[in-house]
Amino acid sequence: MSQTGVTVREPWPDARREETGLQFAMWVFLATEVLFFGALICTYAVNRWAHPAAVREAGRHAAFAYGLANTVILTLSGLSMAIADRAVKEQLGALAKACLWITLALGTAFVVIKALEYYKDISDNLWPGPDFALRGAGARPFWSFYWVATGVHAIHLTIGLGVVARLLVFAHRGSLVRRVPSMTISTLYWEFVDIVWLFLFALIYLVGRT
Amino acid sequence: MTRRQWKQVVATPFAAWAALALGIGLTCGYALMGASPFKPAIALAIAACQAAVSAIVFMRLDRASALVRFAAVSGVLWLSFLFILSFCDYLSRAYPP
Amino acid sequence: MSAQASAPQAAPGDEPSYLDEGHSVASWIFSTDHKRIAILYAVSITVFFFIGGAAATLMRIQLFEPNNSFVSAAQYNRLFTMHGIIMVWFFLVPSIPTTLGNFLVPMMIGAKDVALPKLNLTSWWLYVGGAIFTIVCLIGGGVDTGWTFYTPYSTLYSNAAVLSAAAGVFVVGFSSILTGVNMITTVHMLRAPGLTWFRLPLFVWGIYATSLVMVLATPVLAMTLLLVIAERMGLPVFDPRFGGDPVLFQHLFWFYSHPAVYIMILPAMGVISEIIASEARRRVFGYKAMAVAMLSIAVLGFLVWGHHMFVAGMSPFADIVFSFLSFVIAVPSAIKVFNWTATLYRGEIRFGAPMLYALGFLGLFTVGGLTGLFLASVPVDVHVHGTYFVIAHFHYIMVGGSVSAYFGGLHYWWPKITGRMYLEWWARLAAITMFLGFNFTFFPQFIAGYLGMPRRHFVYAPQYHLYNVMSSTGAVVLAAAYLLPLFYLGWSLVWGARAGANPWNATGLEWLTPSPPPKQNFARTPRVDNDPYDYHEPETGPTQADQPPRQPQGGVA
Amino acid sequence: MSLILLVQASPIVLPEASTQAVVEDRIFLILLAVSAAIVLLVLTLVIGFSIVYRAGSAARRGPLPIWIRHEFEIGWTSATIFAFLFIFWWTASSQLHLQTVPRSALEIHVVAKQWMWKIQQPSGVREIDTLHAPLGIPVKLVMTSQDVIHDFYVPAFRLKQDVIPGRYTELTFTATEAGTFQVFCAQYCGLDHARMNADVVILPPADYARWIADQPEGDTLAGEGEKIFASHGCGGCHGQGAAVHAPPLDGLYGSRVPLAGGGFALADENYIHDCILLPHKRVPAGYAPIMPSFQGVLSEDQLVPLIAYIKTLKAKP
Repeated sequence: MSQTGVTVREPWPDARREETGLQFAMWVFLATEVLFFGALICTYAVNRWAHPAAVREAGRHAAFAYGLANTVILTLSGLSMAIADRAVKEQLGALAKACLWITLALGTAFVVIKALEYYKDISDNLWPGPDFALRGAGARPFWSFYWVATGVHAIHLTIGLGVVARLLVFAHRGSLVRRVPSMTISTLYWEFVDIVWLFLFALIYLVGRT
Repeated sequence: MTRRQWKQVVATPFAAWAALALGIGLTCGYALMGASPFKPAIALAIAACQAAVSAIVFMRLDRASALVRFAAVSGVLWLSFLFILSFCDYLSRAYPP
Repeated sequence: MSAQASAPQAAPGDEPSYLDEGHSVASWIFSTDHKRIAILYAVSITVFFFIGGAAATLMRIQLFEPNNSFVSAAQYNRLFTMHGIIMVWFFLVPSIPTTLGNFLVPMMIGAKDVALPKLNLTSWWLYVGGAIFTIVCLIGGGVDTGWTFYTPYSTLYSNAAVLSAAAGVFVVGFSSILTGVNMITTVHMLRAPGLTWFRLPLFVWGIYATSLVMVLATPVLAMTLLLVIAERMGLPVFDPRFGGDPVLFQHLFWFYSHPAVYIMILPAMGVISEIIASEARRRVFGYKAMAVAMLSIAVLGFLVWGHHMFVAGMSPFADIVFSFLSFVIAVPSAIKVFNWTATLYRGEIRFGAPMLYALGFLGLFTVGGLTGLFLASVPVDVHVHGTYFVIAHFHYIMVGGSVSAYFGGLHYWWPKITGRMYLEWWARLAAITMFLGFNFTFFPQFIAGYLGMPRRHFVYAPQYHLYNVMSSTGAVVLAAAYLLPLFYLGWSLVWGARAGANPWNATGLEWLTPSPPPKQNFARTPRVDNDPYDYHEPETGPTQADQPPRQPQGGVA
Repeated sequence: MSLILLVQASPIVLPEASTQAVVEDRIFLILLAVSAAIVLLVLTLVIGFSIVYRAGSAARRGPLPIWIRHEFEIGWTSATIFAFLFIFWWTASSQLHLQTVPRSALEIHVVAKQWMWKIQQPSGVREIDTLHAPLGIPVKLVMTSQDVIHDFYVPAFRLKQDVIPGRYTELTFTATEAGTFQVFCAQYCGLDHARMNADVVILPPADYARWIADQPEGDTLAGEGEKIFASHGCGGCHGQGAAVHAPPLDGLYGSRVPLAGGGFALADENYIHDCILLPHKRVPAGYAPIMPSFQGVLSEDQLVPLIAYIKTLKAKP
């Protein structure tokens, strides 16, 4: 059942097929995710179309510095994850492990910054409740989008942290270089979560800048 | 680490990251430059380019089979159905603008 | 039908069947064997089907009289919501793909299991967890929004358990997505050597097409429900007081919920193709056209959702666009009906219970499909939208179509799944009763709908009385017909005659292994060298029904 | 016995009481005939084949002639495509034809709320759950909802339209028959959805005029709106000589308003409605967005006369 020490799981005929299969399955799942976030962005688009000025005004209140910091952090984490992925495929276990630690650290930093940003937003009354700071049609839907989108994204990212932690467990057991399919699909997931953020950054933090 | 491995594992991803960072710089610079009706469009276009770089280099679409590439594109394709047909309603409404 | 009609093609082997791989509860609910998971699904959807059916029965009792007070308005509203949510999400969407699909797709393509067995089990757990949670909410607190959750009623005005019900459906939707991912990957990656795309049985095509829709439509529903939850928690999205648009909710909702109809009907089309070919002993007429039609229905199904919204306040231009696309999608559906009919031509037709269900499907699906043309025409839809005409139309598709096909498939593959034969005459009786009861229940609703009786009304104007009496009477017959299989299929599990590997003399890889199949499905991976439905030489007519097919797919193992 | 009574009390035809009904019924009947023909064809073939080709029958089997395998398939595919496209063209053009609203249409306002229909005639007469309208004259219902989505459905007119909170939707009809016709709510709206019924009473024009005249003397819709305009201090900003820089309302209705931030808005009812409730949504060019929202201050019932009043303000020569 094993080729070069790689474990092949049940329905698969060989390791190569398993990796391709899992990679394909993950991409199909990511297509699902595209539609999941896409539907949310559709509500944003309709709101932006109906109330362009209000959305611009509401976007001005988004904490640009936090958003920019998180964008840089997340693209860096995407880089370290990609290096880890390529390292595993070249059997460079130590490099992969180091990069996964970096990814985990950057991901955690993202979540922490996000939490600080949430704290700031709430103190600025940007939760669209009774004390909402902004007026005008379209402002509340914009901020609803903000909370839902960043919230859902943060949940995805937290799941991603779990996935990276799982890979680190493999790394510590020394089995990471034999877990090519796991590494591949984890990377796909992590990079996808990064890509989503790039769009959220454009939609939330950049619309209100002048 | 061999020279090939160095290029493959470290140099190429770094180059891609440099492209992403350039994108961040461009999009922020443009956003801070001042008002323009095309702003969201430009920002989204830059984000789409960044996404493409990430998908091709980080997510290895460069090496992927046609099938996987098709799966990757299908989500975007189907999302375009949602956008095109719902905006076919909105853009032809007398209401709101 | 004789159980010993043919000797099993495969050597019986000494391997125990999948049913004998452990008898504890844990050996079932933690099994990653696709066949056991299929059984788990079958048991759970059966339970949910009868809960949903009970809600329908109570509604029909209420509607027996125009001003009945059997249930109150509040109770009636909860009943139809419960009926809709359970039947759509917990029964129809998972019905064929997760039971027959799970059981048969790996066998039909010559694989040991689905591509991701653990994920398959996870899907079932999510499904059962989400569904039970939702049903507890539906029965305990009650939800009064209708299964459509239209805003702003669901988000701002209803004081029922909308939040938790939406959360439960969200989880079930996630299960549906994972099943879809699994099936797509299985069909792409695990086909036996030689099994090219145009050698796949149409059932596999049906499951593949439906999985595409599940994967690409369900996430939009998930996000829409999430936004309903968010709006209930004070994050306005569709709220018109703050510049939101309630019609946007409908766009997003129907972007999922119209394709969901195709999630329900595509696998049914696959089942019917298998049954008709086997029972008529003929190659499916226009096999390629059938496969392509299924794929095009899956794709076009995403483009027609607007016909649910002709009176919802869309722009007139959008009405026309969606009307056009809705007419376009009718073409592949029509082709399928013609091809099934043509398959019967010059056949050697047997009328076992599965075939009775299949013929019933053909008639009911035709009526359901044609009434779809009425709803695609804007002026007619403006009149009958939101009336019983629509109710009748989609029940013809979903109950007359999908449920008939589900029962047909269940009977057809029952010997394979359980290793036992059911009682043929009881099964025929149930099939015929179901067909008659169904028409009696739902045909009068077309008339009531044309006369303007709106749906979701717990009392109604007296001029609709006659049609409701007919409908309610038919519902009694229908309910009895649905209970019948429970008894005779249950009986067969213990006392039914043993089934051979291929009791129907059908082609298809699933008939190569013993009934019930061993855990690994095949002793060794089959090789496929010929087309499906090779019941006869293309140049000659069909063989006699009691003869084995010319060449079963996968040759002689 | 009672069954006979039941059958007698159950008409199978619906009155055709509007111009739309005539068009809809014609399409319906032709579609019905086409569908019946197709169902009959399929049933005949299925039952016929089932009998002729039942297992063991003596019918000739053998291979399918090649022309059935190819030409037939192409033939029926293209036949279906043409048939369906034709039906589409025909129904869509009927629909477009029906949608043209005559300028002279009589405007009646409908405000829906859980669970009643409130009607305001142009003369200022208010009704609840009854709508009087003249025979043979085009009538435009301008409808909005105070809470959830409802749907104004008149089966005898073959017409329905969702009534949506936060905006106006329209329904135009020309009655062709005098009498009383049922109205149902056809969009689920909560507890008493089934009881949210009303009547449309169609009167010959002379009777309609007499009915209006017989109603207790009151203000016209616009007159009532003028009072609301005054009592809510609208004139304080929008009146002549106001200290605040606010857009004048004379001649506003029907004009193209240049917007701050570019573009134009057609000042229709929806626009005026938005300006009162969501004043920051589309601010006219040259004005600061200082108008307060009247959300929660003015009900939809009050907005109807207020907008009717604003519509009467003609541009000063």
